[in-house]
Amino acid sequence: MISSFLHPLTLGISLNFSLEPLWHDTGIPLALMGMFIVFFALIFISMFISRLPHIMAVLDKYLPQAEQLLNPPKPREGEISDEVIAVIAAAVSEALGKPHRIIHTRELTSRDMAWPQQGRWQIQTSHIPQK
Amino acid sequence: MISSFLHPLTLGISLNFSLEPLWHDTGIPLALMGMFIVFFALIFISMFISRLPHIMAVLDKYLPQAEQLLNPPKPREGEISDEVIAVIAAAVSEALGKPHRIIHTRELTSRDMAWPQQGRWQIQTSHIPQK
Amino acid sequence: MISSFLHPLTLGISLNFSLEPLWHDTGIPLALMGMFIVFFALIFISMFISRLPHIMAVLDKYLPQAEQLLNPPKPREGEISDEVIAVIAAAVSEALGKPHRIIHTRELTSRDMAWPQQGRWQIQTSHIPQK
Amino acid sequence: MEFVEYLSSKAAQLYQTTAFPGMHVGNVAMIVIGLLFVYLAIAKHYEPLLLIPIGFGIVVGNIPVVEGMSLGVYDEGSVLRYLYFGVEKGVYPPLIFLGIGAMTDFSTMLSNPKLVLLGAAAQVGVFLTFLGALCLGFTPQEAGAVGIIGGADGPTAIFLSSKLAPSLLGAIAIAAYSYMALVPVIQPPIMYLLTSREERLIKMKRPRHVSRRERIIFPIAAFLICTLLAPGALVLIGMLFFGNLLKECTVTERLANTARTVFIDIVTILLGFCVGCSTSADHFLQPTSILIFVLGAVSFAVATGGGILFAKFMNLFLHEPINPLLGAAGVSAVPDSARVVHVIGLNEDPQNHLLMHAMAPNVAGVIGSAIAAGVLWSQLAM
Amino acid sequence: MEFVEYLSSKAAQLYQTTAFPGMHVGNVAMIVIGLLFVYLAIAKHYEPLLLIPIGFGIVVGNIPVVEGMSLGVYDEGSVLRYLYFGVEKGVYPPLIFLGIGAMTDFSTMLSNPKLVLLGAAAQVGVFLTFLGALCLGFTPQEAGAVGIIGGADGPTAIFLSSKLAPSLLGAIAIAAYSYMALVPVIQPPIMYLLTSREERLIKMKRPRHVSRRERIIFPIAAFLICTLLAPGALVLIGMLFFGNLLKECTVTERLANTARTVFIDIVTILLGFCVGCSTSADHFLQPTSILIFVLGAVSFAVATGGGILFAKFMNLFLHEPINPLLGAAGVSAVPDSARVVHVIGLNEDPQNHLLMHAMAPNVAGVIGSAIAAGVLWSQLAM
Amino acid sequence: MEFVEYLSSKAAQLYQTTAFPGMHVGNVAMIVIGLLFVYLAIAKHYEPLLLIPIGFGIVVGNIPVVEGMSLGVYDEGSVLRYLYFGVEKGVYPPLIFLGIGAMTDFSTMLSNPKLVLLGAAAQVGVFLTFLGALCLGFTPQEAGAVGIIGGADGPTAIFLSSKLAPSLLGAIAIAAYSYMALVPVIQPPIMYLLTSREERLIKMKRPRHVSRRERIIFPIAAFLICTLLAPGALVLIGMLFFGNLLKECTVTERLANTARTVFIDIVTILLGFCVGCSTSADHFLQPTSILIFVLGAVSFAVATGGGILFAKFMNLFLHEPINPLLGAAGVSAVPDSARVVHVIGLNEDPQNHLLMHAMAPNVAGVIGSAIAAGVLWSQLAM
Ligand code: NA
Ligand code: NA
Ligand code: NA
Repeated sequence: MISSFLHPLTLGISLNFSLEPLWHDTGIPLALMGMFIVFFALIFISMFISRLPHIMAVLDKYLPQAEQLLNPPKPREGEISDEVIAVIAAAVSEALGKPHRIIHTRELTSRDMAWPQQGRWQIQTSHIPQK
Repeated sequence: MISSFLHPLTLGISLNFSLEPLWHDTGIPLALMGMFIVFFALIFISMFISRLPHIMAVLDKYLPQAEQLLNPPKPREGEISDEVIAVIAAAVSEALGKPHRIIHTRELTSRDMAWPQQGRWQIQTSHIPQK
Repeated sequence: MISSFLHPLTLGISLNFSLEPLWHDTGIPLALMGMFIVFFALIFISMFISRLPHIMAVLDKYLPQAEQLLNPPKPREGEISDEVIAVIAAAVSEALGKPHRIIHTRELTSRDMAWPQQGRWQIQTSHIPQK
Repeated sequence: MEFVEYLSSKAAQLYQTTAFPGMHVGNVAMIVIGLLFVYLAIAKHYEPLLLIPIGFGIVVGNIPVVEGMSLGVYDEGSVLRYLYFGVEKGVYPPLIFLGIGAMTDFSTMLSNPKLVLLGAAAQVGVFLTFLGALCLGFTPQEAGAVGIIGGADGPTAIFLSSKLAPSLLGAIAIAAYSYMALVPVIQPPIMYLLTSREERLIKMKRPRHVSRRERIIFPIAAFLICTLLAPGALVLIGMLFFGNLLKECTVTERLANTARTVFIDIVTILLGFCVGCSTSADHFLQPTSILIFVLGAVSFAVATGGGILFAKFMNLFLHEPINPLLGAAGVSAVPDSARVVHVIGLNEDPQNHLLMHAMAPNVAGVIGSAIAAGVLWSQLAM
Repeated sequence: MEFVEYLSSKAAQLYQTTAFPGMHVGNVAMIVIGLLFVYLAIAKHYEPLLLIPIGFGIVVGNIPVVEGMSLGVYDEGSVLRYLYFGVEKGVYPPLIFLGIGAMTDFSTMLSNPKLVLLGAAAQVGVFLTFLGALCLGFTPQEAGAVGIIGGADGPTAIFLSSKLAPSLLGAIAIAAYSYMALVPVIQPPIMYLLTSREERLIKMKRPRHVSRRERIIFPIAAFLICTLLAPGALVLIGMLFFGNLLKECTVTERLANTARTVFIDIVTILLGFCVGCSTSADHFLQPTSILIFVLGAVSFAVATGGGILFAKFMNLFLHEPINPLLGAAGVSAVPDSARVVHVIGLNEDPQNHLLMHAMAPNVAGVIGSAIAAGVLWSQLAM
Repeated sequence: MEFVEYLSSKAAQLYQTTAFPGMHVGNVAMIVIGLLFVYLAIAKHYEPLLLIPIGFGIVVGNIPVVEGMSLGVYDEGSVLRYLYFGVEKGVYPPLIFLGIGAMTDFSTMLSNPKLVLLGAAAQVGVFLTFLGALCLGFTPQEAGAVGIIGGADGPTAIFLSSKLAPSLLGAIAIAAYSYMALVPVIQPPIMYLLTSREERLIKMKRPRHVSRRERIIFPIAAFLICTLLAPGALVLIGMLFFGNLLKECTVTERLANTARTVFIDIVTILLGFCVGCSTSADHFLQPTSILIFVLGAVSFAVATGGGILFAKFMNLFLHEPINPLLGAAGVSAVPDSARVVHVIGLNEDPQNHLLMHAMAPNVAGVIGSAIAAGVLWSQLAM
């Protein structure tokens, strides 16, 4: 019973060390090729990144409005939007006893913005349909 | 190499236009049947909807309490509940320097209402067990 | 057509009651064994639980700092953190007309704490790396 | 004239494409049952998170479909079959246990070790029903799956059925959830019958404070105890305590939160809907289904009684007696049976708050029936 | 010298491991198309939740891979193949419908029963395109899948294609989503063409209040009506109204919330990305793909016209006329086509808010095309 | 007397149904290791989101089960096997990369293009370990999978193992995560050894502002560069940059949010737990596992050294020298190794905040090891 309990620990470790596999195609040549491709790819990315400001300058000339579109003044998630501030103000005045009822408000986190609601939002900001 | 690069673009478009398949069972008869069923189903739904107020009147007679049950005065998601208002009021007074500690509060969004907590809530509102 | 409509309801219930299967190994012996194991396991758990305070006393002697580590004074989820209170105060003063802009704040719920942010938090509280 | 004939032949053909030709009275009956489930969930708040998906699923599963289309849970290659896979192979129940573990607070149990035994006593319902099912001609495998209804735990019942008696899965699942929903109706008469007013008035001591470290150690230790004794419960018990460790260990709060919210929600939607869909009349309306419902009711009653009587038995030896109503919470049906105990306690004495105490046998009952399922599976697996 | 030869042979070998040897002009063209989708989504806000995953997926799916590696959606055992499984077997679309149901508010439709018919009329686009595709040499199965593009419903189109014409799935899905994104470009000219200024100025009455109970009963009743008449629509319609019941019944809010947020998000990510990945040039750049795009555009135009003309036809009989612009919202494309109606209404009269009214034919159009898909599937399934 | 015999035979039979007869010392050892993982995660905050699931999984996976029951990850038809499918086929790692992409901010990298190369240099650990494993008798496929431990990226290691050496997956995954958790222990001595105090005091310039548009273009361009050169990295790199595009493009915020919260949470729970469960003693306690752990440690050390030394090499050519500590962040282990760099920088000079700069080689290291995995897979796939 004890021998069966100990069974899987009878690990006979026999190290076979050999340099021979290194000379195969799947040895040092593969390792060199791997390092080469990794460096090549990341050097390319690095070069692309250093060029990015120039590419941006070109893009800004031809598509100037886009950057503005991408950075709308709407509050980022986590910031407190004007709407929330209004709600809090209302809540506070309510808490202070003024009889003014909050009808309906929503937290505008992205999680809450179900698709139809996104639709509702976009309708005010989106492109005018072409005639 | 260039021909292989261009390979998938050698699209020989040969339009074979024929009216013959229209006369098969899977042609115009199927299309008519499809439009017919679509209209039939949506007309039924439309009729059902126009009848709904009458159905409701009947239901309200026999199950009058249900509608009330379904529209409890508890705040809808997104609205600010009294509890939250109380919390904000407390937070504000705290922020204004009064040393009054908020022990524990919860946002009662449905996401937070894990099952055991729903249990806790239901115990106060739910049916009395039959003897 | 009506008979086909009624088809699956022609349920001929013929009760065959026999005590014979109870005496098989998969009868009463299995039931007894089942109750026995269930009780055995839960008695063990019950005994372990009654021992827990003693085990804790031993652990506290050898690992005294851990309990403190596990109960940091940070606010529990659902409670209102100081940060939120600060935000609300700012929001309120904003709502009251003072022109002071909230730059950026975050709700520190666990849902929001994406891994990189956890990283940012841990860097201030975590172990000093060994030399 | 020919045109009229043509039209009427077309109308007949059209009729054949609808669901009406395949509609049997059994389907109608099942649809009514499904709607009843939905009604009870909405109007009576009976386990709505399960009865709404199951109820609507029953309606969906009983719309007869055109021959040769692959639509239902039993049709190879259909969408519902792929979703049903998690029911059929028992994958969904352990995932639900993960979420339950991540939302369960074992601390009342940790401060009330004696009450754990009530969760064991209630399993008598499982094994007596098992014996009853054997006598009624079920095979031992089927009898085991039927008996587990008395465990009052939907996921456990589905898991064991999928392993021992797949053909009965629908009926067993529906029976289990029906009675779990009906706990507030089934249990009170038994509780009044088996206890005296004096017993119902017994007050329990305030539970002691349980430290964070105890709550971390508990799921690991309890997991080892349970699965060393009943390795067949490995998956259910493992997921339950894994979820609880995620919750209690303080450093994986985001994982625990996902497990107890959206993950369990998604699995619940799919599980409930698919179980409902699997009850098409021709599979469900069998004599055995009726027997299963009868046995399930017996099982619940016996389990309730077992818990209460065992509490009274324990009181013979204890200095501080247990309120025997707590025994009824030993059938799991979390948190309904604990709630019933609480309400009946309040009925007798508006100051006697039993809810927290009742949670202890309640969660012990979850563990107990998972162990019972493990034993039945390991002894009856073929 | 030998070393130079060695190096150049190594360089050649290295080149073979890159994607360049397998890169055809078709792949480049598709990558450009994918980037165009991404650009339109970001810069023009055209259906970004779908065009970003699809667009990036197109780029991914057109990186040529080394022979013998299992990488793409068509390679047995690859990761993308496992994810694509939900597209190929039609599992993702019903799950998306579950989420859509859980976020759709049918109350405008409940207060405007007449507008429901506009959602039926728009399906003429489906069936006329079906006939057109037949004439152009598509098999009936393929023609059905192509026709459903006119339903203007991505999930429905993917679902039906996966059942009737799997080989065309990529082209049909891309066509459907492209035109759905282009709704604000395609529809307005047709709307101006088919309506007079007087018609566009028609104001609709404020919708009546719809009670909670009506909103609970509706999904159940509508489900029964639709699937009894067209059982082939069972899965799509079932999931749609199941999701809506979860939303409306008030007792399963947490399930509805999960279905309409993270669950639909996860499925949308996987569906869009996999559909994109399935458009590798050798599968996608076929003559049929071009035909499908042409037929898709026709389909959208006919559907829009059908809805508008039917509204004008209804006005012949109605005391309170319908604004015929609302007919254009009968193609589903929720909520884009409703928005287009609203914007054009406002163009004529800044006080004429048609959005709420347009939602009624809009959601009716979803139901209508799901039924159309069910009929086509049940009649053409082999 | 007979009764005593009967009882003892029954007790023996009962004992056979427990886990004790199958319990070997190896299982006990593995359970202790699992508990150690859980302890380290809780008490030392070492990668708790991974070590808790893996640790508890190890405990679960080493409960011996009754013969003939289908319970473990290697048993056909068991629940754990279905969950393990995502590990075995490499489906979970790309989904985790999707979430990582959706939470990674590449902007520090965009403002520090030179630092990208440090992420390449650290991959020397991968390839030297690969060679070492070859010498120790591993097959090339196995050696590749072992080498990738030096990439310090759990999902990448699991992905490559699942493709090249499924039988070693458990050991490789455990080794990778162990060392990732131990980064704060392994790296500092090497960092102090290879750098002088003057080097550690080097301050980096404040990174420039990166515009939104750059952050949108980057994931697309980087994806094309990486996968055109190493198409084998398609799935990992594709998902990483797809997730990042969802995050940066501003119009799919809800998808990105789901990908980086609940979606990655669910996959992390399943992946960690299943990897843990796969380490049952008889599969895991092999001589090769010990070798893999030794090689993994070497791999981490070499990768750390490689990054640091390459930074010093770059400084020979640069006007504005790089702080060579940043080289250590080139092993990914996001964000632990960046944190270690930061803490050691602060140790020397409390004003020297390196965290933001260290994130650049850190995320470059993720890309680098994914490319390395792609190359190894494409060259060694059979
Ligand atoms: Na139970
Ligand atoms: Na439609
Ligand atoms: Na790396």
